[in-house]
Parts: sequence; structure tokens; C-alpha cells
Amino acid sequence: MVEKHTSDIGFSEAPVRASEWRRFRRVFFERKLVTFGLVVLVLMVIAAAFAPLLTPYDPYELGDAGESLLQPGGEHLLGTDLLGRDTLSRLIYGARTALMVGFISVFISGFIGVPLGIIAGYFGGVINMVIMRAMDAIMCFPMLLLALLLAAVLREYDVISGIWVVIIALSIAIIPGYARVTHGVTLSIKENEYIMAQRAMGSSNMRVMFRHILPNAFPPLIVLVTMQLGALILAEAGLSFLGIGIDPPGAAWGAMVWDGYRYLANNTALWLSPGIAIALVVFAFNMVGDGLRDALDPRLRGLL
Amino acid sequence: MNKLLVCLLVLALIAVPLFAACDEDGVTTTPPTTPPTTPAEEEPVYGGVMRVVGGTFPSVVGYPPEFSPTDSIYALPCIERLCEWDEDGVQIPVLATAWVVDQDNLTITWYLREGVTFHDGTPWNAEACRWNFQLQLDGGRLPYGQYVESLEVVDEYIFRMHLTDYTWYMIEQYGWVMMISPTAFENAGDTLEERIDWARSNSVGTGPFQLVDFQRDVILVYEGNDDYWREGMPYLDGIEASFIPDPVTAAAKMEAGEADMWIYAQSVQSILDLEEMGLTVNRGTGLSGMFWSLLPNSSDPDSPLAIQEVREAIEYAIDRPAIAEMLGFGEYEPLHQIASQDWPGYVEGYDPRPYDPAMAEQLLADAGYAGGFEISIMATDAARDAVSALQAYLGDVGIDVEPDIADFGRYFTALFFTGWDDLVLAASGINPDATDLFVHFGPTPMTFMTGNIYKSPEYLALCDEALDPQYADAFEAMDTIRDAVMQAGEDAMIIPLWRDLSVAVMQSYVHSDYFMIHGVIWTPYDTWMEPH
Amino acid sequence: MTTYIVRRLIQALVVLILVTLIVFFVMRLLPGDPILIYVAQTAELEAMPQERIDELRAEFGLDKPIMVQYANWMAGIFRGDFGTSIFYREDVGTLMLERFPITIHLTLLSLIVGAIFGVLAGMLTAVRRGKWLDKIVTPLTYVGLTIPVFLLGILLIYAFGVKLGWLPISGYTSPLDDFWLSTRQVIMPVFCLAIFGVAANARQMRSSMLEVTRQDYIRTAWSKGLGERAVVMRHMLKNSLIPVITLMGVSVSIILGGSVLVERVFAIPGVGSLLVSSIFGQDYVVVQAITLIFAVIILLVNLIVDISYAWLDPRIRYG
Amino acid sequence: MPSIPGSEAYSSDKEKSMAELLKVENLKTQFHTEGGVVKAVDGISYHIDEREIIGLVGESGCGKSVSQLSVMQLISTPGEIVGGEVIFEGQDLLKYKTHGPEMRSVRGAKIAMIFQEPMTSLNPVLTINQQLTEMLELHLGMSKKVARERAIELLGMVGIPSAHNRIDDYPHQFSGGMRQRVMIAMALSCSPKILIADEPTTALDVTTQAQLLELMKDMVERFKASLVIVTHNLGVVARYAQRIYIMYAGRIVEEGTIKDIFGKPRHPYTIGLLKCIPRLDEEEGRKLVPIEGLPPNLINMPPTCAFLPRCSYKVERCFQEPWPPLKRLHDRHYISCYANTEEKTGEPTER
Repeated sequence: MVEKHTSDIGFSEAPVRASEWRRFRRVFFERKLVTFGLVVLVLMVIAAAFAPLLTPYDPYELGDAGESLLQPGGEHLLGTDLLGRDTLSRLIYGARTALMVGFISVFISGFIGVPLGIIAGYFGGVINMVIMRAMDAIMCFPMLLLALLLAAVLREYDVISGIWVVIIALSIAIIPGYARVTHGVTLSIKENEYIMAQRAMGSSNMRVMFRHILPNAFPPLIVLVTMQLGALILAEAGLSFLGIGIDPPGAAWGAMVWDGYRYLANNTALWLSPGIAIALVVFAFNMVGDGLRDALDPRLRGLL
Repeated sequence: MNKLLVCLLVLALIAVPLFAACDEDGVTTTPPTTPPTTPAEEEPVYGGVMRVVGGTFPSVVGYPPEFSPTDSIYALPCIERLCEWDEDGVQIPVLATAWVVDQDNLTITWYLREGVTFHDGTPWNAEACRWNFQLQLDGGRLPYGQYVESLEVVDEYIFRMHLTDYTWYMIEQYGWVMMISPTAFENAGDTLEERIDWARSNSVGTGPFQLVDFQRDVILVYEGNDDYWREGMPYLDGIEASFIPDPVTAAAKMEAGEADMWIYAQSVQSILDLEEMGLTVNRGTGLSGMFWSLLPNSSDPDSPLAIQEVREAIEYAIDRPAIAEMLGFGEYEPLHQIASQDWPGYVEGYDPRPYDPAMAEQLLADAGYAGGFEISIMATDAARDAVSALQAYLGDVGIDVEPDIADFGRYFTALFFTGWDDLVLAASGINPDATDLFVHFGPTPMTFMTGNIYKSPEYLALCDEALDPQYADAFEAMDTIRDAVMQAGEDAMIIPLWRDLSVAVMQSYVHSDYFMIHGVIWTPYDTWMEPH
Repeated sequence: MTTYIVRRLIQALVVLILVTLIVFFVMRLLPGDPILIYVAQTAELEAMPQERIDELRAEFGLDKPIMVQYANWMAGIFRGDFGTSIFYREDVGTLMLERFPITIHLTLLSLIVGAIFGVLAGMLTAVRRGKWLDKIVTPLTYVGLTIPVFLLGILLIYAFGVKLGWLPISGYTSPLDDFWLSTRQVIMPVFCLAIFGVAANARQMRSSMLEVTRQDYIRTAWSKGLGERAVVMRHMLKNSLIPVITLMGVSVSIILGGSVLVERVFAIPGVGSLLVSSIFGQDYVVVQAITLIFAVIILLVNLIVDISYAWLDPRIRYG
Repeated sequence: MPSIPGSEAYSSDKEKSMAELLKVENLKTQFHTEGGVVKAVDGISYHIDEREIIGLVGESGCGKSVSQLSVMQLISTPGEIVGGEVIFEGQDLLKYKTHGPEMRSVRGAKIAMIFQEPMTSLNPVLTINQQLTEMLELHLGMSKKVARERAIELLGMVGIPSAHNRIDDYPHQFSGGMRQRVMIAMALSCSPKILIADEPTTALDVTTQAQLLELMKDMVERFKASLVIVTHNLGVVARYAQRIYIMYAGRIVEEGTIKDIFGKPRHPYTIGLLKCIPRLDEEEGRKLVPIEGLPPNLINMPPTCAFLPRCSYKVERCFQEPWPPLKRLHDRHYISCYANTEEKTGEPTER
């Protein structure tokens, strides 16, 4: 008799341990802005991937004589640039460049920086001194200036050209950021018991480093990545301003802002549209970054 | 969701006031602009310090042997020459009153102006003139210096040059040596190096203005020279030339009335906007602006550009009027020969290769490049839009252009010394008497842009003939010069593109003939400003 | 504490030597020849005779093998002689004295403005979380993070220089000569350089304040009957500043990078514009000198940041 | 540990009935979380007299800490005090604005609180002197110098050795026990009327625990203050408290003097609690019987008695009628239960 009553009274069972993925999804999509950020990023990837299909005009095709610096509206939704090329189409192609400059640079520098940081932190001693001091040396160069120097050099040897010059130059300039983050995380974790336990169980250094230390570095790394994606796109704009940006006729948001800058008084859409595009994408990156950090770090859930 | 709306709202909020601030038809609050009056009848007014802004700046102000074109323009108010061009390109006397050429015993005798003193009070005479020529020779920078045998002071104001050869072009080269005060230079230091160091940032000449302050990359301050040899001049109390590297900022300064004159103004759109707002734009008589052309690496046998048909195809493939219209808003002059319409050496009606893509493809096929080929175009970042335009047009006929944007270090080295591969987009100055035909594209040693351009023997012969001593000056040699231009066109030696615009923009109250004379000569002594 | 500083100084020295090596050899990778570039740029209309060019090259010591050039340059630094600039034919030392104070003046102001307004904004948006202030300022920080510096510069010029005419558009006057004009002239450039700092500091301060609010000792503070001002200023501020201070180290290098752009837009004769033209003109000694001094500044600021940790957080001081 | 003078006199004046100091009436505090509204405190009423020590006992999550934080109005979002009164010195504290001047003059000056985690309850970046003198200057208007001397004196009273040169140290230089002593000194610095100790010894080892409780009892007597000990450990309150409230699922289920609760517990939950702690005054061999099941989920609470699913004394009425109100058994002994657990005190039905 007793058992029956328990059930029909409607006492809820203690919450069943929600599967990790379901909790991740619930937390991630909990904040509407994070969802918005993801939507923007997805749209950007689609725009970059299917740029040729989406663009009303060929972004590189010159307009006719009278179509230079048209105001937004009419056939050209966002107006045209000096050579009569459609700003909207170049904006869509620009997404491709921004993604390439953003993700590939972050990927390259992460691919080099993260292991360096872990190795330096894990082994310590001379290795730590050498790696971290090298990183400090690179950190001493303001990112834009190092990129400027490297781009000037890389451009000479035209082993790589165009957008890759900008990507390689920027990647090298931001490697120290990753090394320092993972170095810090490794130092703080190295002393924990479960790392020693792993060593005691005889797992190899590599395994400890990349199976146990690396995952802990993800939250701070994600924050760093989202902050840097914005900075990278701005650096590309800076390089265009200094004259060594993407090769013509490439369409890049940074270069378009530089064009807009030169024809400021005549066509505000020329700088406003890439400006808003950059702001939107960086906002999206940061929101998704915050969302990921929350989802991966339950302690902070629902408080930010 | 409201957080996002706020964000967009804020973004718009930021953009709106600034956006409104710079739309072009907004009411401008610049000082009241009086209707532009024609300078001729106005009665010049004394006084005022003219604020000049420029996109380039001199690095040397008082040591002529190291002057670059920019340095010499900024030195004009302070240092003068023996002779200079007038509007029509005729040499008019300045520090020299007359010059006599004796072709038989190869001498040039300069009769110098009397009663002229340097700013430090020392007299201008034949000895000072000889000293300046010697200074140029020692510095290894005197053009045609290799033809100078000896320099002779005949009399207090007569100076003779003994030469090993003579051409009419030398008058201009020698006449343009800028004269500085020998005494000021000599007592500026013990060793030559110290004196040169001093001269780099100090300038003592005979000009209408004295240089009183030079802050590198910041400002040049001139003051009026009271005992200037032209009576009653200069009208201005002084000139302040400051360095504004960014054209958009310079345009903003003009619009805000923070500057009186903007020299080296090259962004066409800003110039036209300012003109619309009532400022005066001196386009200059004759030839201001640079002569843009594609220089082929045609002397390299295995480059496709060595084949004349390929060069012709490239010329056919480019719609120069359309690009000139687009880049220059109607201010650029599309070119179809190695001379501009305002130029004496221009051959009327000679337009060998107007825009004809079909013909271009045909020529490429004949040359065995039916499938097109890949070439690179080297250019500076300032010409980024031009390269994009050329890339588009050449791309239409199958010539796949790979742009090579170079920083000015690499660009100038390639252009002047080490040569370049395929094509380079080059800009060169234009002289009214077609002399730059020889300077830029003529035979060595004078020319510096020879690099790797193939020049047909006929063309070179014509160039030499044009320089024959039998001609007293360029105008006599003009027929031969026109033949040379025609020959260059026939050979498709280079691919002329367009002549751009480089002007001076002035507030309406400023009256000056700046850049009136071929973008090189400026007569600051007769510049004046209405009270404003 | 002093051993910590001494160890850091030694490390900084090692880093500086690495920096000199990097900049020296990377510059040498540029294939151009500085002498030719210099002559090409200043050539009137005639080619310079070859022996004159060789003479110039010898004058700048560029004819010696690379390692010797590096050794001479390093030796020179200890004597305070940074070499002579090829393009300006001027002793680099004087060039630096002429132009560095300007860049430092701007950088310092931007750092201070960035710190003060950043921390203030961060604090207010955290304390007033969810209120209208937070709703306006926090999204604004994204604008701060994403707006290209040179674009903001020219927009300010048009808005405040041309249309409203309140501020001088360009130029720089040392505050010693004419303080008032100098201040008016630096307002816009500093705003451009500081905006990234303000935005980054505000975001960081806000998140660290929110983190601190949940700590137990803050609840203790409230339970002691302290007012909001006392709790925020005395208890929360010091703890939240620690992560913000780290940002200072990073924002210095961002500001120095940004100064290159701002100096060009506002026509300020600082080191930034000189560096760009020197890189392109391959004026080795100038680039090396500027990079070295930038490195010293960045290392110094990072050292100050680390030391201020100890001042802020006693656990580190005695840790 | 030197015995504090005047402690033996304590037992004598316990019998004198003291005036009522604080009266809490039907206090309700809720938390709005993703899952729904958690009724952490679901209408509790209790009172405390002058110089009295009461115990608030219950398992974790029964709302005992939240109730005390509500009295001090230290509940922050997403929590919210939704009902009830807290009468102190004739005023209802809940009427005051959370951080208004009136509430601030009560907190720390009249009602002080110490918390469970000594390691994190002190600000790591401020010296002990700064954190101690802060209150003295604020509430008693002392000058810096006078406040510092008083602080040193207070530290001495709570047994911190050579207080005068340790006062400028930082919290991380003290052990857990020492920090809790500093907290006690800080709380009592303005001689408040009531000291609320929220699980003061939970984070400490047993020996320090005993010392601290002794210290707290002596200090509270010395400052003539009353003490609320909030704990989940009946043993802690057994020696010190005069009256005890047993809390379960946000409500008080049994209230009584020390003798009532430990002598003849009547509420099944209290009985269950007493069964699972070893007693010194018992013969060996008694089996410790834990209470089955888990504490209820406070979100969708049924109207009936929350202890029903775990109760072994439940009767028919328990299912039909809502949560029984507190009914008075005798003198100061109340329980909220329909069943009559008197006769079966010895042997609960075997499960």
C-alpha cells in the first residue's frame, strides 16, 4: 500500500543525469544572442561557400563608365565602388576572404602555438625558457608591424602571393597568444593530483599532455580565438590601409573599408556596409565564444 | 533579443551623426566663399601667411645636389635658378639675364643678373655661379656633367662653360641648377660632411622667401625676403608648408578652411568636391599630371612581350577612354601615343590602336598565344584600382594578369636599376618641350627608365637626330620629335594609358599660378591673398 | 620581491637580444638594396655613377658581411649610437629623440584613457547589470572592438573637424609649448587609439566583477552592513582589477600598432609613420631602432603589470 | 584554551524568562531557476529571546541558511523574499529597502552573521585590520587609531596569539580555525544583539570545532548577545542551544527545548535524525538506522506533508490533509504531524 501512494502523489524522480550533449545544447542555445551569433556565422559560411551563386553581379567585373561610386538603391542594392563594381557582391565574396583570413590564421597559429605552450609548460626548465622567451620576443612586435614586416618579405619571394601573404604574416604574429594561454593552463594543471595519477599509471608524456592538459585549455582558448578573429579582420584592414593588403581585384572587407575611406564623402555605403559586416561577424564570434565557454564550463552556467 | 536590437541601434546611432556629417551635399560651414574672380584684373594685396598642405614633403632643403623632384619644388620659394620655363615652355631669364651658345668652340656663356644678393647678404656673381656648378659636379649629380670640360669666370657677372659636346637640351639641364650661397655653405662647418649636413636642413638662396624653420616631416616656415631683386615683391608675409600624408585628411583641412592651398592633390574625387564647394582648382596650362603607361620587358627575348603583336594586342585590349573616365571622373586624358594632346610633340590624328578586343584576340592568335597567357603587372599600391581595371580588360582577351603590388622601395629599384619582369605600370613627368621623350624613353645615358624596353634602331636614330646641335631648341627639333613619337607608336614600344591630374587646390581668396607651369614651376613671388 | 624583479630583468634582456636578431635578419630578407632605393627615390633625372653608389654603401657599412654589420650595430647601441639613417642622412638617435616622445605621449594618454573609462564602464555595467546603462554600453563595446582605427579617425575628422569645427584636424604640438592647443589636437587621435582599450577593459572588468560578486567575502561585506559604494569600491574593485591589468600589457602593443595608422590619418610626426616608410625604404637602422624601443616599452609595461599583480594580490607577493 | 571568566554563572540566570528579541512570522523565500520556482523557505515562524542560544537543524537544502540570509535581506537574484515578517526591536525588517540606511544600520551592528567557509569568507586582498576596523568606524564612528586598538583587543579575546603584530597580515596567512575566530571577532565587534552562525564549524576538523563552539558560547555570553546556530549536526547544538528548531523542506517540523528534543522527540523526522547519530549515554550494539530516500525536490511540492514518502509513522490523515500546522504538545514543545508517535518511540516498524 505504501508503494502505490508514493508514485501517484507525483513526486518527481530526482533528475535523471541529462546526457552531456543535451545539457550542452540546452545551455548553448539558452541565450538568444548566442543563437543569433551562430545564425550569423552559419549565414557567413554559406555566403562564403556559395558566393558565386548568391551574388547579383560578378564582383570583379567593371561597371560601365557612368556606374562609378553609385549610391545604394536601384540595381545596385549597396551601390558601387570606384570601378563600378557591385558593393553587395564584393561584400559576399568578402565573407570568403574574412573567413579565410580569420579561420586559417587562427588554425595555423593555434596548430603551432598550442603545442609549444603545452610543451614549454609541461617540461619546464630550459625548454620552457627557450620557447617562452621566443614567444615574448614575437610579442614585443605590435601585431600590425610584424605583419607589415613579414608581408613585405613574403611578397618579395612570391612563393606565396595574394591572400596567403596576409594569412601567413598574421598567423605568425598571433602565435604567442596561444602559446601563453596553454602555457598558463599547463602550469596550473600540472600540479593537480590527477595529472600525477596519470603519470603514476605510466601513461606517456604525450598522452598526458594532449589527452588531459589540452582539453582544460579549451575554454580560455575559445575566448582567445573569438577575441582574435575580430582583431585579425581589423589587421587585414590595417594592412590594406598601409598598402600591402589583399592583391587586387580581391574582395576583402578590410580593403573595402579602405576604399570607403578614400571616397568617404561620396558614397557612405562603401565604408558603412563592410564596417557593419565586420562588426556583426565579430559580435557573432564573441557571442558564440561566450556560449561555448558557458556550455563547456558548467560552473558559470546562466550567470553571465 | 532586445540586447541585439540595442546593439544595432547603437551602431546606427554612431554612424548617423558621422554619416550625416560627411554626405557630400551637406551644407558646408566653410568660410564665405566670394565668387572666383579672374586673377588678372585684381589688384594684389600685401600681407598674410599662406598655409600650404602637401601629400609629400622634402627631406633635403638646402643642398641641391641631393634634391629630388619634391625637394626642388619645396625649395622654389627660397632658391632660384639661372632660367626657367614660362607657360609655353620657353626658357625665360631668372638669375641669368642672357646666355650665348658658341657651337664652334663649344661654350655656353651666361650673363648674370646684377644687384642680386643671397639671404645672408653675400652678392650673387659669376664666382658664386661657378662654385655652385662645381658643387654639383663634385656631388656627381650635374645632369650632362660628363660633357663639362671646364668652368670659367670671365668677369664679375659673366660665367662661361667649356663643353666637349653640345645639344640644345643642355641649356635646360644647366640652367636649372639651383644656386645657394657659397659663403653660408663654406662657414657652416669644418669638413665637407658637416657643411652638407648643415645644408640638408638649412637653405640660403636668393629667392623671394627665406627659410626660417624646417621640422622634418612636419613643417617648413618661410618669411618674406625684403630686399628681393624683383621690386615690390613678394606680396605674402610668409608661407607655412605642412605635411599631410593622407589625401582625405588634406581635403578635410581645405574644406574646414584650416589650409589655404593644397599641393600635390591627386585624389580626383576630393578635388572635384572642393571645386563644387567654391574653391579654386589650378589645373595648370600645359601639362600638369603624370604620364601613365605600361612598360614592357620587351628586351628579354623569351618573354612574350618581345613579340610586337603581343604588345599591340595588349594595347587593343585596353579600353583607355573608359578607364580614364572611371578613374579620373573625366579629368584624365586617355592617351594613344607617347605624347599628350597638349604637348608640342603630339602627332595629330595618330591613334594606331583604339579599343578592339576582337583584334587583340586575333593578334594573340597570330603570335601563337591563342589560349592567352599569364603575365604580371608591377605597380605601387596607389595604382591598385588601375591594376584592377587593366586586369579586367586584359582578362577578357585571355591575358591572365597576376598583380604584383610593390612597396615604393622595390618599385623604384626595379624601375631604375634592376629591371622588372613582364609589365610595370609607370608614371613619368611630362615636359612641355617633349624633352622627357628622351629623358624617359630615349637612348642611354640620359634616360633612367630604359630598363628592359626594346627600342627599335629607327626610333633611337630619330632620338639622336632630334638632339642634333643644329637645332637651337626643342621647337626647332619638333618635327623630328614627332617622327620619333610616330615611330614609338609603330613599334608599340610602350603602351601609353592616360595622363592623370595633379593640381593645386586653393581657397577662393588665394591668387597663385601654382602648377600653372607644367606641374613643375611655381612663381611664389607673385602669389597673394585677399584678406580673409 | 627584488629577486623576482632581477630574474624578470634578465629574462627581458634575453628577449631584447632575440628581438634584435629577429628584426635584423628579417629586414635583411627584403631583397632590395637600400642604397639603390635611396638613390632611386632622390634621383633627379640622371643615373648616379656606380662608384658614387659604392661610396655610399661603404659610408653606411653595408658592404661588410652581415654578421659584422650586426656586431657593429649592437656595439653601437651600448655606446648610444644607433647608426645613421640612409634616407634621412641623420643620426638615428636624434631622429628618435625628435619623434619618439610624440608616440609615447599618445600611447600613454591612450592607455590611461582606456584604463579609466574601461574600468569605469565595466564597473557600472556590472553593478547596474540588466539596467538601461548595461543595455547601451555593453553592445557598444562590440563597436569599440570592431571599428577600424583609421575609419574612426576620418569620421571624427569630418564630424568634429570639418562640420562642427571644434577640434583642429591634424598636426601635433608639444604640450610644453602650447598646452591648450596640444590637448585639443590629441583628443581625436587618443580617442581612436583608446577605444579598443576602453572596449576590451570594459568587457573584461564587467565579467570579472560579475565573478567577484558571487564570492563569499562579498556576502560577508554586505552582512557587515556596508553600503553599496563601500562594498564595490573597497571590496570588489581590487579583486576585479587583476584580470584587467593583464589586458594592459596586451593593449600597449595594440596601441603602438594602431599609432602607425592614426599618425598617418592625423598627420602626426610620430614614430609610427616613420617606421612604415623605413620598412618600405629598407632603412635598416631606423627600423631596428624603433622596434628595439617598442620592445623595451612593451617589456617594461609587462613587468609593471606583473609587479602590480603582487601589489594587488598579496597571495602572489608571498606565494 | 584559557576559560573565559564568568562562564560558570551562565546556568543560573538561564531560567529567568528573557524579553523576546526577534520574531519571524511566516517567512517565505523563493528562487526562480530554469527548472521552476524553488520554495526554499515555505513559511517558517520562530523567535529568539535575549541572551538565548537556539539551534536551527536540518539536512542540507532544507532552507535553514536561506532563512537566516532572508532575515538579513542578503538574498540576491534569482532569489526573492515573497512573504512574512521579521520583527526586530518593534520594526518589520522586511519593510526596509534591501540596502537602505535602516537595513544597513541593523546589519553588523544589531544582527551579525558568520559563515561556513572560513577560507573564502574574508577578502583575500585586504588585511585583517582593514576588514575589522571597517565595521567599527562605520557603526561606532571610531577613529582609525581607536578602531585598531579595539580590533587588537577583540582578536585577543577570540584567542588569536600576539594579535598586535598579526593584525596587518592577510587572510591567507591564517589557518581555517584562526580565520573563523577572526570572523567571530569581526561579527561581535559592534556588540550586536544577535549573532547568526551559519554552519560555523562544518568546514573545520572536530577538535577545532569544539574549541570554536566553546569560544562562541563564551563570547556571546560576554557580549550579552543571543546566538542562532544553524547546522545539520544535532551533536553541535546538543551542548549549547536552549531551544531547537528542526527544519525539513523549507518548514519547521518540530520545535522544543533541548530536553524535549533529545528527551522525547515526537516528529518522525526528528526521531529519524536522532536514530542515526551515536549516543554516549547508550549501550553498544544499537544499530544506526539512516532515513531512507532523498530530500524532496523543492520545485513542485505536494500540498501534503513533505516527509510523507520517508515517514514510517504515516497515518491515513497524512495523505488527505495538507501539511499539518505546528501544534503545541506542552510547554514550548510543538510538532507538525498528525501521527501520534508517543507510544512507538522505542521500535519503529521495521522496513
